[in-house]
Amino acid sequence: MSFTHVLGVARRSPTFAVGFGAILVFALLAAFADLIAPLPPTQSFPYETLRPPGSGQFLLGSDGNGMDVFSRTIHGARYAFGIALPAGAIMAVIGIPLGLIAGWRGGWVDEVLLRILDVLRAFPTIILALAIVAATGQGFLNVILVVGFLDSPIFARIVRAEVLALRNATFVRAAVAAGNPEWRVLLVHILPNAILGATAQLPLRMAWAVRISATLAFIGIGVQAPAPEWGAMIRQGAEYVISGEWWVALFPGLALIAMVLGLNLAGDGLSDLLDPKRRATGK
Amino acid sequence: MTAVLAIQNLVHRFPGGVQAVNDVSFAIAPGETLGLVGESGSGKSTIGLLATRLLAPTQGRILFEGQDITRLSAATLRPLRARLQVVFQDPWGALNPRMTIGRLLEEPLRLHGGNLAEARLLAERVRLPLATLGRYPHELSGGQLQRVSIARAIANRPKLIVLDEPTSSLDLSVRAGILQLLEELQRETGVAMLFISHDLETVRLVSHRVAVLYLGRIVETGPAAALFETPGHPYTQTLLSAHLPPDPFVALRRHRVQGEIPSPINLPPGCFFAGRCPLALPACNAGPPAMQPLAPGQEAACLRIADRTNRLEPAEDPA
Amino acid sequence: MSLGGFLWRRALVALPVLLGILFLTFMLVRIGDQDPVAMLAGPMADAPMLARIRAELMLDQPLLTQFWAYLGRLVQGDLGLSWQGNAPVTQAIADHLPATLELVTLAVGIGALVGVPVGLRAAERPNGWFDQASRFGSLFGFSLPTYWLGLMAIFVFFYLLGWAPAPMGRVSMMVTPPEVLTGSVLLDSLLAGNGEAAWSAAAQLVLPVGCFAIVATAPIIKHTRAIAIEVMGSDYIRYARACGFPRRIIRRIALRAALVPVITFVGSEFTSLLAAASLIEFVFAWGGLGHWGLNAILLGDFAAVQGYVLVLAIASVLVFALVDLVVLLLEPRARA
Amino acid sequence: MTLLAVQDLHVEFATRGLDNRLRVAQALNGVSFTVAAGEVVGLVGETGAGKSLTALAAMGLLRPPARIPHGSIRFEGREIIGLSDRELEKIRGRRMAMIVQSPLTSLDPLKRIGDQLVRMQRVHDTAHGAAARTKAEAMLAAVRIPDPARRMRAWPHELSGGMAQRVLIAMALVNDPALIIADEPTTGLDVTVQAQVLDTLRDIVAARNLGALVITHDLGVVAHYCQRVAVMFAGRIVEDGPVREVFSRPSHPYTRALIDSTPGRIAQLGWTVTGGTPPDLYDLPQGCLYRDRCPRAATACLAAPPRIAVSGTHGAACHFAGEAA
Repeated sequence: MSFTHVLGVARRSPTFAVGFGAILVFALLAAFADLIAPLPPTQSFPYETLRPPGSGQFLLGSDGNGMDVFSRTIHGARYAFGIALPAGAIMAVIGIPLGLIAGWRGGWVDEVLLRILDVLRAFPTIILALAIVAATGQGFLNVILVVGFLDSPIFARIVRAEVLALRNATFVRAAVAAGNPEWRVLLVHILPNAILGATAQLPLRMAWAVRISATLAFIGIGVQAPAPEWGAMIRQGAEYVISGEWWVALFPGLALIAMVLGLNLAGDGLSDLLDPKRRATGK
Repeated sequence: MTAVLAIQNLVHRFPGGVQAVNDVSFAIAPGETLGLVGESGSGKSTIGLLATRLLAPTQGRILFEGQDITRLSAATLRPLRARLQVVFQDPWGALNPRMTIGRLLEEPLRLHGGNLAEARLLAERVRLPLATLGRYPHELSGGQLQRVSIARAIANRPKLIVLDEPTSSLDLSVRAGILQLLEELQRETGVAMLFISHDLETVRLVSHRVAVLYLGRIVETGPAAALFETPGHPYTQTLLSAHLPPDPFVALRRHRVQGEIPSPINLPPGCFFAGRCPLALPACNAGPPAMQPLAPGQEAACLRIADRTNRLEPAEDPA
Repeated sequence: MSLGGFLWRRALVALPVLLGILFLTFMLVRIGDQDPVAMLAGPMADAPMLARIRAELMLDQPLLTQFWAYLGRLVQGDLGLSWQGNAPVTQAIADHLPATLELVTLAVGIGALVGVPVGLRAAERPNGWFDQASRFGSLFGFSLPTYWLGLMAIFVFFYLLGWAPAPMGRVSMMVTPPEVLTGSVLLDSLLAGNGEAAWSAAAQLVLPVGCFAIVATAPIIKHTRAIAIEVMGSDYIRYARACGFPRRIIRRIALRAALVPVITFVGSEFTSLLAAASLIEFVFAWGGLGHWGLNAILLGDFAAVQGYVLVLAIASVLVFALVDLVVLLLEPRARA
Repeated sequence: MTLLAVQDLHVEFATRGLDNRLRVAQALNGVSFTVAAGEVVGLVGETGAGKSLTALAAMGLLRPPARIPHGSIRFEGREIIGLSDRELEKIRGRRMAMIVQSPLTSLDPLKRIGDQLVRMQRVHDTAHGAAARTKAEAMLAAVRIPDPARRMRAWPHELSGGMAQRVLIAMALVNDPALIIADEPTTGLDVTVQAQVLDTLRDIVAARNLGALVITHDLGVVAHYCQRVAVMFAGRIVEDGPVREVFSRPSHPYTRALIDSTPGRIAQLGWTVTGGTPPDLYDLPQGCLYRDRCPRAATACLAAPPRIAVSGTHGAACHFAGEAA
């Protein structure tokens, strides 16, 4: 991996490069939020509420509680990664084995997975997530678990599709014929080949997780108001939009879009980079 | 001497009603190559999968070195696989793309308690440049990849190698090298081979005996020379006459048999070829015709053989 | 395959899914910590009254018994009572569904009208400038939260420019709404010849439909592009070129081939937007089914949540059946 | 009359790797041959030799990243290279028609066979309406499709591979072209079907005095269905001439190796040929491209060999072609 390689990747998939760059920026913001943010995210200045951007210490204005929108937006990145990474991990930890077994063995595991997917198809996940979080409690941890678990079958389906395509691949047959035990066929021969296509989908699923957790917070379940979460901040800003204080809702929204877009671009670009057909034509 | 592989009354039905293999029996002796010839839908690849128990048959028996392996579990089969090997048609797809050639060659040794250092010897044996050991499959040519597959197959000194169209996707000049390698290996180790192909010339070159399949049934078997010189079954005659020898000075002698192979769903009760056969008798549709002897070691499943009226009239090449 | 047989088979496949969804929802709303009895009875209720209500609602019975009873009533068309306004759930659904359908149909319609041509055009030159731009645009649309978009639209077009009416409901409070026929205020006003109400209803629709359409268009572009690229790379398109067919004809062949998968996708898009409508309705105080369902979830209104989810599920089953029917008509291979 | 004259055709592909470096593959390196009316010319060679690329270039179907830096393709006396798409569209399918390798996936899946044949005529303005239908049905009969009236209404997915290939032949012939280009026309077909389809094609080409370019890797097809043959190796034609002459007196070592690799010859002569890898098209050596594999390679081979005439119509690009083998 040299500089020319980086350039090559960027040339071949500008989408991936831009998306990856955006994620990187947000990662830095999240990591060094305390250093970058001029004010603590939940420090309230009761006499300086709803100040427009650029007034005094409030670079992007202040909200109804007199908190700094800029600092809160930066700290919001922590919530975004706080949901994206663990939810992605849950999807991978549940989805990969589930998809592997469902795709390779078929049988009841596959049946159950397919029925769950049927239900999810007819039962929009956003409503399901809402209902579950509303029913089971509104902590951030709960949101992470619900989002992660809800998306696991979808991730499992992606892995399953890859495994199904590989199951009748000649090299898998050859591996069985060579005398590989089943676990070795699965782990050494199928998994490394199945995982690549699924990996490209992970950023897309993470983007979905970030979006849905913000949506939950916007509706008022999930992360609650003073916490610097982008969805919760937009909810706070919603009431000021008709009275002209646009900045409270605008900036967290922009941050949310940039983060989700970054993940989407990265995922989209990644699937292009990993697509053997495109690689073969060298375009 | 017991046969290395004996297939007895094998039947295989795929879900959905496709009867791919229809009461097939044959045996292969040590050191022998049996050629299995057929067009698409003849069930030849399915027989290859059944013989190596990568697929379980619907009915019938498979004996490997005298042991019944028809219903053995995957775990019980595993040690046997050292001696029962297979090489597939598509060399580009037959090797795990994420393993180096070196690791691919070590794998069979690792699985059956061999010495990993032998991987280099294997590479040398199949005339694979040692420089390829560190490479990945996509960096090799089709011929080289097929050599890797063959090296993997011979790693544990097998008694039988099933070769499923091993040279069909290779270019002509590369093909010859692979065939030569296979012949040498058989001469040196006495390994038996089941050579599955649609390519008549190649089968004729490498096989001692040949079985001709049509819609999952063996219609004719015999020593390669006899079968190719005096084919008995009208289908075999048709197949051979349709072949285009790569020599403009050999005149074509065409039997104008029309139509194409019917779908292997809802097969008729009698001879499957009767629908296309110019010599078909009403009796041909009654039931599956029994094998009739033609010459020493050669027999065909055709009623016309009994009174020797099985010869198709050749139509001269119109050109 | 006959039409009747087709529908019958669809129903057989759909039934277990619907049952599963019902069961899931039923359990879900009951594991929560919200107590409907307290909510129904109000703060003044005493213990015997609470117990009486509990017994009336069968809440003292085991969950499975309750579910069985619910199914029994469901078969008779009784979805229970919603305690937002103490109305039968069926009535509430009938009142709220048209508003949502109006919104979603318009948004998906616009999404398809814009998204399909853009996706096709993008696929003509993969990685060309139009493709890159539309791809970025669709990913951008993918990443937009509807509710935020709605808020910003309200700020710009209502507060700043004053072009749009106040984001409250489906028709201005200053005009007399028409008699309810179809449930769509716009259609009803037009049918009643009430120009003023029609104008107001149309004005109210612009912002929510606009925002929703942006979100609806993005995935349609993305999928149409992918489908069209696959079609353009197919053997029969290559062969059509070799036959000397001009671009206009090749485009027509590709369009026909892409139609089936695109319609399938737009159908699935419709069902998922039906659910996502709740957010945009929330922002624009739309008062449709989504808004109502969202409130039901937030308030723990058992019967209403179940009714809402049931409607969504049935809608998705119906849409998929309809899509399959269309595919059956367009695709000779499916008829075999 | 010469229909197609390809002269010194070069085709290259420019691609960028992951390291962002531009790489140029020289896929065709000076291909020259002709096809006259009434003759079937075989273009034979192995994978990557450039056979199909030559056909695509002749049809004007090359798309970026492929480009033609040099060369000429004249069809019916007119230069093809540089023609606009609009002009090419008037030639393709009309004067010069192609038969492709995968018949089942090449037909428009959403149109009945008859309608596709009619469309082919309508697009090229050769016949319309009832006349086009009559012609379409006659064409199906001409390619020996049984019950053509019924087949007119068939969908492509209802056809077998052999039937579909016959339909493609009918498609190619329906506008009465002068030249047929068949790219591996029988590769996917079974032996018995292959023979039937090739017989049909040959009879029609002969009866209508068409020119045909048959691209194949199968020497049997060349031996029995072509009058002349051009042998390709690494983007060059290494030998060309009448089929019987080339088979009886192969004058390029590659042609000889090809012929000696056929199982029948192996059975007679034993193992004489060892395969090798074709040269890297991204990094072509100077001189004879077959040098590395050639048993007769000598210092002379460091210079590119010219085509040396073996007889009036037979020649090979080998320095030693004139000598007795």
